[in-house]
Amino acid sequence: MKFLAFIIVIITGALLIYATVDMPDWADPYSPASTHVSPRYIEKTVEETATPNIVTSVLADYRGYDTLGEATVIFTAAVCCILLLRRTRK
Amino acid sequence: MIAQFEDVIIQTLCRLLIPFIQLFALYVIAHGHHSPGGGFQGGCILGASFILLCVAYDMEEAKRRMSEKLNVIFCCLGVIIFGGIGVVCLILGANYLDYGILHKLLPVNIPEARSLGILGIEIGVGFTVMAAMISIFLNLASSGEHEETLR
Amino acid sequence: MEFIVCKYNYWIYIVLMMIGFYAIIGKKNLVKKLVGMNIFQTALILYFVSTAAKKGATIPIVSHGHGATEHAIHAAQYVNPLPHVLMLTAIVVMVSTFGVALALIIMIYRRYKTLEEDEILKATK
Amino acid sequence: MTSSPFPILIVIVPLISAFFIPIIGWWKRNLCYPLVILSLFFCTLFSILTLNAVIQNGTIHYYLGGWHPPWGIEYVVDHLNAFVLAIISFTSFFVAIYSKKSVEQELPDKIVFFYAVYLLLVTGLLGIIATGDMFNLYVFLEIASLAAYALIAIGEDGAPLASFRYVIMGTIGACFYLLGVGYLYIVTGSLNMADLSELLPKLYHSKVVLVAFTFFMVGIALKMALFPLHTWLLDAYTYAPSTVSALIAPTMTKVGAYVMIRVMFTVFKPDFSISLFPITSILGWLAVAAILFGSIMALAQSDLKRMLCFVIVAEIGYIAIGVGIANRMALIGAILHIVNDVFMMACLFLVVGAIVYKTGTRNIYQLRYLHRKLPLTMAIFVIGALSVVGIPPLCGFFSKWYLILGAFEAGKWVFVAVLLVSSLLNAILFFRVIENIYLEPREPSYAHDGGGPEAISIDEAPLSMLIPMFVIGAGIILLGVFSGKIIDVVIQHTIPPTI
Repeated sequence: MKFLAFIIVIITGALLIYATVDMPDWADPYSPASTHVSPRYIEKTVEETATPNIVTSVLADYRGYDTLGEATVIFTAAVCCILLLRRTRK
Repeated sequence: MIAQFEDVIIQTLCRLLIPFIQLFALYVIAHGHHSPGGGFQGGCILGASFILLCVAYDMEEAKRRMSEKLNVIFCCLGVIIFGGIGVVCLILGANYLDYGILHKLLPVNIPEARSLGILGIEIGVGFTVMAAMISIFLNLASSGEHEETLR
Repeated sequence: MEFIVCKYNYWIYIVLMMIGFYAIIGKKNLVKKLVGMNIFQTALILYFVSTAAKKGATIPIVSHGHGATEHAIHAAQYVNPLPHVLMLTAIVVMVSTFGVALALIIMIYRRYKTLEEDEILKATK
Repeated sequence: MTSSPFPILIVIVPLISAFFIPIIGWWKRNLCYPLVILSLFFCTLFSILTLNAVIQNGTIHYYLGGWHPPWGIEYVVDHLNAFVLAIISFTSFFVAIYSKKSVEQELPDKIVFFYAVYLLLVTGLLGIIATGDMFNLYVFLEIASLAAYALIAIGEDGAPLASFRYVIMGTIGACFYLLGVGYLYIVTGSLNMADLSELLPKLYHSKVVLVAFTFFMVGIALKMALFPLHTWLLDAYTYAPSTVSALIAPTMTKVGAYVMIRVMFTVFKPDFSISLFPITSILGWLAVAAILFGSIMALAQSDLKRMLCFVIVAEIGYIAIGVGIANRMALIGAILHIVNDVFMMACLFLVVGAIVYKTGTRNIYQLRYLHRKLPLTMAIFVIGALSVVGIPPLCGFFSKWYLILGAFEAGKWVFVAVLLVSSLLNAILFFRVIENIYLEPREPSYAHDGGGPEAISIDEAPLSMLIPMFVIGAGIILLGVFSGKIIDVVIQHTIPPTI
């Protein structure tokens, strides 16, 4: 079992390392991730949302629905914990 | 096991510290527009202050300050605030969560309406995260009985 | 050589992630599995945050606040905010999963009085 | 800028109702159930209206927060989405009606939070289906999974352990999915599905995209319980409370299958996922293994619910075989089978729940004379069972027919043979159960306890259970009768044009 686990881990790791060959270098300012969508957030955020903290404006406005999902996830966790564990002594 | 041990230094120190922790949490929530922070971080700190109360005193003390019922209501209220702001936008004729439309209700222009909308949902998220953290901690620490039975 | 030096962030996260992955599928103790799960997810967060970095850029908070029109903002001055946002969400998801999983562990412990997978399997037979 | 708000209403109506349920539950416990029914009714209504609008006017785009993609999150509802949304919300609505008595019997002191988590699960599933954004899909996947973990864990004795295994496997699956999203993000810089499908063709030979696709497939296969990764499913669905298995068993794995089709044919174009990468043949052979394994293992079970869990493994195999053959006919069959399978599995699990509610047992060999006690329930069971076997007027036949036609067209004779053999195995499987229920032994000595069959009078399941079963059973027949029309109006448009 442990041996099988080790083999799976090695295969997965090798696959991930294989993919790094084509990845952009670390902290490359011209990588696609930094040039396709995100520049608009940085350049327009103050103009469009009057919020200097770009992370906050993206979190709560541009991708606000993700944050609703995120709040729902933690709400779900709280409700699940109550559902699973709460027992009232009678 | 936890409840039997009462230390006057720890309790006094916590009593002194907790208001400042909570004040700092409110600052983190409210200042999320200008510095790192926001609803999640502030909510976590706010929850941590109650968890500190549980650890330093006992669960009874914490539950006197924040009863279980109130906690669940806070948990729901936070997400209701968040979803409700979205529904208000929907009723006013914009898309869901489009805070720009709130300028019809508030005496500000569109970008500032967005900024205020962000503040509103940060507060909602803060409530939910605080209540969820307290609820998860209480249930896990006492295995669901909300008494000091962990032995 | 350049291959390793320029991309060391990926190597670090892969090593961390594989440690976590091994713990999830190889260990027999349920709590160790959970710890492995946390390492796995944290490595994922490290990967995402490392993709946000730009050389010579600063944190994504516009420094001159409301007077934005004074000088134009260039995207190269600030790191990419999107992965940070995604990871805030992923951290919350991670915490929630961890909370529910711990609740399940408490339920399992109540029932079997052990957290070793072998002993649980023996008890159910 | 504002478009029809129906797509978002489908998701937020159950979401916001879920937030209100704990508060209302503290105040008046009995109001929870009507609130759930009401919100799911509106949800179903909106999803049917959306389906209608999509059939009339084509794809609906809804920009959340008013931000255009790729900057904001977008809801894209096309024919495939709208149809699956309608089916899932319809099923969860009727399972919610059904849940009343069963939950009161099995979980009397947890009703309030049960219904809150139930609605969150439905929200998560609907959110996964409606979204057009990769990361948003992950968030809703986690909502649905967390709710499912908790709902499964409150079941019988072995449930927490089964649920814990599901947590481990599910988290690995979700993390692999997120890793795939991250890999696509680093080479394209986008998270929007439509945007990605435009950016990706230039990069199809990049190693990063290949690895991302692999991780997507492994993650989704974990979530949809494709054959070698199905191990979490059996225990989890067997030990869950009967209402929960009636909701999760039909929907959860099918949503996984939907995500797989979405990733393979919308995010990646068919010419990548079919010709550049051997995923379809791998998928096809795994599906063959899944079908044979599921059908044969199901024969060995004496627990009715566990037998059905193995049938689910086989049914997932049918969907995967359709995607694996990947021609037009087979894809029609696969998508039709997603829909049919939701109905068939819902029907069978609802009947099992009713049997457990009335008799307290799930052992096949203890079900004798049950048709005298529960005649209507057993009739519905026969409809569901015959549909799984594939008897012509029922819906299960038509999806298998299209799958076989597709395999025939592609010249994959092994797949044709496997599909036919599995029908035979399913026939043996279900006739064994039906025989146990219906056929009465000749020898009077067999009826030793209870004084023979005459002593058993009709004791039907309550009306709140019968009506949902009846509707789903009727749905199976109607889906079968109108399957040609469904394919013409809806499923035709879901197949990518290049296939």
